[in-house]
Amino acid sequence: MSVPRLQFEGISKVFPAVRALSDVSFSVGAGEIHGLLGENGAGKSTLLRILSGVYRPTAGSVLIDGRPVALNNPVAARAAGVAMIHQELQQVPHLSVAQNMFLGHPLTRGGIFVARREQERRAAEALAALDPTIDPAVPLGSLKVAQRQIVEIARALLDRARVVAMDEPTSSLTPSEFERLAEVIAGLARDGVAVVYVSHKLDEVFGICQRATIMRDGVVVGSVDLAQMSEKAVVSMMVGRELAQEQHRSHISSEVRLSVRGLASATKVRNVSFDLHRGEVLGIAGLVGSGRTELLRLLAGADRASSGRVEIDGKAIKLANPRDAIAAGIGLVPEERKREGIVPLRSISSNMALASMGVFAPRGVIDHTRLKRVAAEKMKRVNLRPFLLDRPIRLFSGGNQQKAIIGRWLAAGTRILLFDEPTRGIDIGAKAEIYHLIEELAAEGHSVVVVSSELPEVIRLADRVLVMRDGTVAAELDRADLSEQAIAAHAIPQSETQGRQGARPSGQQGITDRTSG
Amino acid sequence: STDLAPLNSDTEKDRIDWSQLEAKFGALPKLPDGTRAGAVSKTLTNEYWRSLGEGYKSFGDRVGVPVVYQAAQSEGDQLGQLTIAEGLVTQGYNVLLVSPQTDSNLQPIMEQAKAANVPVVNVNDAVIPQAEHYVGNVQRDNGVRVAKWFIKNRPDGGKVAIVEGQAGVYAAVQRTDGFKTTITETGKFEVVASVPGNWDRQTSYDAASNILQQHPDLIGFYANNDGMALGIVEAVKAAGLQDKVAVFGTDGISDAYASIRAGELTGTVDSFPVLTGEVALESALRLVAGQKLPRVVATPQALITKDNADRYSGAGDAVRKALLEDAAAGN
Amino acid sequence: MTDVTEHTAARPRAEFLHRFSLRDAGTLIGLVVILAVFGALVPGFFAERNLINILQQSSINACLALGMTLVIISGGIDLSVGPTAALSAVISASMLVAGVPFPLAIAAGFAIGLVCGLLNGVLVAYVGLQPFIVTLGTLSTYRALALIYTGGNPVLGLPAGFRAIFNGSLFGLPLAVIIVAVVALIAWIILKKTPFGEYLLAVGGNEEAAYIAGVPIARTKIAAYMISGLLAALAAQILIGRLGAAEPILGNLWELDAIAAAAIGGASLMGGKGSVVGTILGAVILGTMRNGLTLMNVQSFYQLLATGLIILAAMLIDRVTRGRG
Amino acid sequence: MTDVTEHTAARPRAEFLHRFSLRDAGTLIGLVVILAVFGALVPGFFAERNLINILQQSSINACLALGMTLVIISGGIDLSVGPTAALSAVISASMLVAGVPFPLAIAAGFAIGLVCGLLNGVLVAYVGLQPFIVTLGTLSTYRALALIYTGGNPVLGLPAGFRAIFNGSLFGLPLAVIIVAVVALIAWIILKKTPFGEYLLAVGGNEEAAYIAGVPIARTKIAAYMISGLLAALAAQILIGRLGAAEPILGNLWELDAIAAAAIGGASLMGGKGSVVGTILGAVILGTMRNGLTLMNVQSFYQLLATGLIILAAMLIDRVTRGRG
Ligand SMILES: Nc1ncnc2c1ncn2[C@@H]1O[C@H](COP(=O)(O)OP(=O)(O)OP(=O)(O)O)[C@@H](O)[C@H]1O
Ligand SMILES: Nc1ncnc2c1ncn2[C@@H]1O[C@H](COP(=O)(O)OP(=O)(O)OP(=O)(O)O)[C@@H](O)[C@H]1O
Ligand SMILES: [Mg+2]
Ligand SMILES: [Mg+2]
Repeated sequence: MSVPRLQFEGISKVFPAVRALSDVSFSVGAGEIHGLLGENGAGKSTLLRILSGVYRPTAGSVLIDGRPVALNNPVAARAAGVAMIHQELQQVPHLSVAQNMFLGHPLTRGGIFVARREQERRAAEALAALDPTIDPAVPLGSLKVAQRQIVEIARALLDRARVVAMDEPTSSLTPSEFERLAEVIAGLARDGVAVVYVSHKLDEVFGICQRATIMRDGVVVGSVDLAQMSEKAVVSMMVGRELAQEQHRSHISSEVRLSVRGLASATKVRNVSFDLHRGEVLGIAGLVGSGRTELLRLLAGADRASSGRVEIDGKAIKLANPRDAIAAGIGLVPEERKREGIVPLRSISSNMALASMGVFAPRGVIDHTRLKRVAAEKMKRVNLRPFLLDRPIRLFSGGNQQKAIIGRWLAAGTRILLFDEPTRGIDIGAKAEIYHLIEELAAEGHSVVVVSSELPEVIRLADRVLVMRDGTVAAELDRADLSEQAIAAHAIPQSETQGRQGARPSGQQGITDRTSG
Repeated sequence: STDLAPLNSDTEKDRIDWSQLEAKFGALPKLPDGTRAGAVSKTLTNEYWRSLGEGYKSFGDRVGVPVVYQAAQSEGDQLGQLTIAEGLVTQGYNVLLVSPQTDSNLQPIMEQAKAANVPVVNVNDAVIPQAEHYVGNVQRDNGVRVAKWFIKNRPDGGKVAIVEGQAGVYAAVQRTDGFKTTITETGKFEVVASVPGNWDRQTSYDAASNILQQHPDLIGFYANNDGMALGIVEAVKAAGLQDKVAVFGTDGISDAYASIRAGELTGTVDSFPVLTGEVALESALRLVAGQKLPRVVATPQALITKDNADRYSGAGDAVRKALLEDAAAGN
Repeated sequence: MTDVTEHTAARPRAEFLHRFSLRDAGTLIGLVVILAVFGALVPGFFAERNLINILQQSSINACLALGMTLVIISGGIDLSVGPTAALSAVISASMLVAGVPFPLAIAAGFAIGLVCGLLNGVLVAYVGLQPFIVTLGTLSTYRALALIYTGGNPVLGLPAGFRAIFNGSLFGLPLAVIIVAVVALIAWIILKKTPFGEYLLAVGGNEEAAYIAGVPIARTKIAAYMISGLLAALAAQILIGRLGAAEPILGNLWELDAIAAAAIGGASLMGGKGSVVGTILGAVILGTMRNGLTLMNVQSFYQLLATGLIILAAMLIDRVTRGRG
Repeated sequence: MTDVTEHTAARPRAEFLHRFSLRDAGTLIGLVVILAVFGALVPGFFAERNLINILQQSSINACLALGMTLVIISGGIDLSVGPTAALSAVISASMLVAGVPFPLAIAAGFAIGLVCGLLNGVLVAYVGLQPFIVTLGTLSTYRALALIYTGGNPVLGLPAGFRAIFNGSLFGLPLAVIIVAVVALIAWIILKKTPFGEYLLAVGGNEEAAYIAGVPIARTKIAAYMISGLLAALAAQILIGRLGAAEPILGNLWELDAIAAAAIGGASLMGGKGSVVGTILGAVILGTMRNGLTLMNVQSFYQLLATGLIILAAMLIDRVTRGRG
């Protein structure tokens, strides 16, 4: 290898009062797929945002093919041959898929008019390898999150870029979708593109990357050859300590806490029935669009059921809005943390207390001493880091935001916790903590439902698993019968097991009006 | 002030015509040294109020009394005007001349000024019920004069329309009512429309176009001020009806005179703001000098048409003379 | 609650087109209802002359509302359109009265509009102030400048030749109406067919995403405000042509009418959404209301009431035809 | 470009308090600068009587701006405060004139304010219309109702006893000032110490998240508009007490002053952010401007110019002291 395609040289980034990156240097060769690993807040996104011209480094330089490049803004970065898939979806819902993909550099006729058809044709080409069912002409907002993420990936493929940076591109994708992405990435590498790949899913990184750079607290801990490293060793580099590999422990009791019968929504969920026991962790698996999120929203009162019956401790409850659910002891830790979870400008304490104001203000005025005490207690319990209870939540990493939301339900005395993709975008250390927390909660007698697209996660946590398909429960698997194959077998429609095509139509029909209130 | 009956400037019995001031009370007495007058009016965006200020200033210059003249930022800015007036009281002017936005928005001034022993003269337009002194014309009379012109010059009667000022403003209400009542009493005229023009040229233009379109046989418009009337004139011209439709305004701003001379606007009711300003300041200074004036000093008005426009539009003194003649003739 | 409630239909392309026209169709239905009501109540309401009147009287608001729509789509708002128009009007008019050739005087008026818009745009885009507050500040500032420039007096005696430019007719339609129709067409093309239109929608729809995609955020916003200023200046020219005089207090409360027209037409003050066709229909709805109420000789208090209620009713109808927005 | 530029300090607790008061301190500095300038230019500006005047003259706007701040924090806006005040004023006043006991008449005025706010709130929260448009519609509607109710005439002759309630002094301060100070204290407590305050901040900060967390979205929004209506009614009572008469055209353009005060004080029209202390300071800044310019005998066109420029300047200073908001 002569000159590396991409070189970071002594990159530092200081935000007012925060040092996000210190003297980061490493290089990526042409045709190399390079993993970038680290816990939440390690500085991965910050580095890639510098690469893509969104931030400017405080010090250091980026070299492409040996020449320093000025990456003053996204346009300059693009001109320098950098394409980037951002961690947060960067899209305009009212524009079409194709318009989004060509946003900022539309194809034109005569330099004046947007060449819509041409854009749609080229967009379809780029999408073909990933998901040919996405119509480039529909408004982007009509797609599911997973499809939107695929659009985001396809957008990066449009440019004949020399460097492609991917910041958690698969956070909403299923394993099979990842497989097709892996093929696409391999194709890029064959064309000599340098790929930087960020993911918290270590198996993905080990699957496609040759080398990886590991970061901790803004510094490079090391660049390693993955073929010669064990996952465990990489993890301990990331977290700076040994992570105990914990085993599943069951705390399930025979006491039925929540009983759901014939639950259905107007749009997606059909005739769902199950029981949830005290101390149980119930996993829900299924393909994207199988109706898992919507089921949780029905149980959390966020959407209204069209029929069905929900009982807690044998008593029927009404679920007209989240307040009813909370009163009944049900709390939802939502899938899209930023949109449905946090109030960004408010502190950790405020975010925590939001669902239990009545508790903290028994006489109408908030008892701040008590709130502070409870916040300290609960946040210690979930191990918030940094332990700054008055800091606006938006300044925390995703994992710690997630912990605060869990703390919210603990403070509210919730007995039934519904987790929707509890570890999406959360690093391996925090993930282990959250698993541990979920088990502790179960041990204390809470009942927990975990929806997850990561089968290992479901298998790790669940006492029992419901597999959903087309809005209804296709199978119920006991812990003894759990395996990835078993779940997949029930999740994918029988007639079309061989291809992903089959899963699409069901996803396509999925029309969820999330309107509420 | 509580024992004073609420003032109705149009009907108050305790009144004197401006032309009688000198005859009844003699020449302006000598004023205490350093006498200063403060004045606040509605808005400077309307020529009428600027002319009033000119009157204050010219009379002040003549007798050596400095006059501070301020106005609110826009018509309808009631609290802003109150702030200005309070500032004037604070600053210790010897007399205040106020032209309030509404009947009540300067009410607190009356008490503050009384406490500071500063006479307040309410000049024109809105009328503070507790006002002890009022200088101005009879608002209703504006409309009445125009109505009388129609009765005299269009003996066959016909359809007429009114374009009103801002809804709820005293002057607009009074002028409209004076016109409407007088002209309908005859039985020959029909007021086919009385619609809002909001003191705005464009709104009035549109309203007039609509009215003309529906009533092509209309014989006249009465507008609550000249700006609106000039908008109406353009609408009448655009409809090609300038020979058939008479348009009257109110105020007598210079543009209205120009338009009357050009044969476009039929007429306006001039209430002689410069002269009103002079008379108002004169009356105010007489109060400072300790004279007891009647509660209302009435200022002149005249219906201006092409025939008499020149008589009323010369230099200040010439107009004053003409008006004195009118007054003498009992007009 | 969600901003995304679109449905993925079986034939998404058709549905996409459908969705757009559906919203405008709602506004159109509103207009038809209002026309029908007045038609039934007011004799001669459907006379050609009156319909032309309505168009003419709506033209100025439509002109402003088109600029407002672009600004609103970009996620902003322009409260300063009235004073911008006033400043442009008095400066053009005083040049005309001074004998400056028409094209030059008109160009100067347009330049004023562009400069006013530029200042708004720079304060919003580069300095990062809230559009509502920026244009609230310039609302007073521009108005004050117009008043100071003229000493509060109207500028009178515009040359007949100038007035003829904006007062003529073509094919029986007032030129003002035709000019605004052409402006609407251009605005439609800009929004639907050009990169700039896409940028507007993107900046208003998701500014951060637009930035990352390389959309020139600041230039896009500034351009929107400049167009709004330019159209305010055009409205001013049309108006002074019609009235024959330019007043420094011209354009009082125009911003509210323009915003109302855009909103009735489906623009969302959250940005990222708006329709040229809808805005034009919205302006015509408001114009029809005024015309009809005047012809019915409705007393001014009740006209005010009707105006308030029609805005609320239009938004309610919108809400019903469209689902939660 | 990003919205994340806050600082993470070593001592976070101090930093947090610091950060909040920093914004208010910026506004305070602005006020001090303005006071200093006028103090230097205007003899007698610092006379006790004049300072009391400033407070009294700011009190009505401050009262409205407090309600406006709560609405803005909830992510809305209330353009209808002026007409709400007018409607409340004329109804209270006509009851007073008819001899209804004071408490009843005042209560009726407050009830009107609450009902006006309720209607705004229901249209925003339950029907889901845009706050700007809803209150633009009710702006006209409420004004029209006040005009129709009174036939456009002022209601005169309020009993002296009633006027005394709002016109007295306590410890040398006008009662109106004290009332508004108490209201401000209550608003501060509401915002900082009650669940409702948290709900307002949450609803304006992220409505969807607040919903999932069980915040009663609709009730919170409605309450904000009702408080705004109630405070408009209170401002109306203070004003008619001062003026001795109630006019249907009272409160013209009040909304703009109230919004300006809230914005100068740091409220974000995007919702989720605002400060009671800042709003009060904002109202006093505007009041001081008016007072000082009047005392300097600045002509009204230049006062208008100064008003526009001060709003822009305040926002610029804000921007500089605070970083991109
Ligand atoms: N705009 C900003 N202003 C201030 N601090 C920031 C900003 N962006 C990031 N940070 C801080 O910089 C550090 C690195 O964050 P970054 O987002 O790069 O982490 P990451 O490794 O991508 O984490 P994750 O795995 O959660 O995506 C964090 O402490 C974060 O709080
Ligand atoms: N943000 C969204 N906007 C619009 N529609 C959505 C959105 N999220 C989900 N949907 C629709 O709701 C349907 C049900 O999806 P739901 O989220 O309940 O499924 P899921 O099994 O939880 O899938 P996922 O893994 O994506 O969460 C999907 O088919 C999809 O069409
Ligand atoms: Mg990241
Ligand atoms: Mg889901």
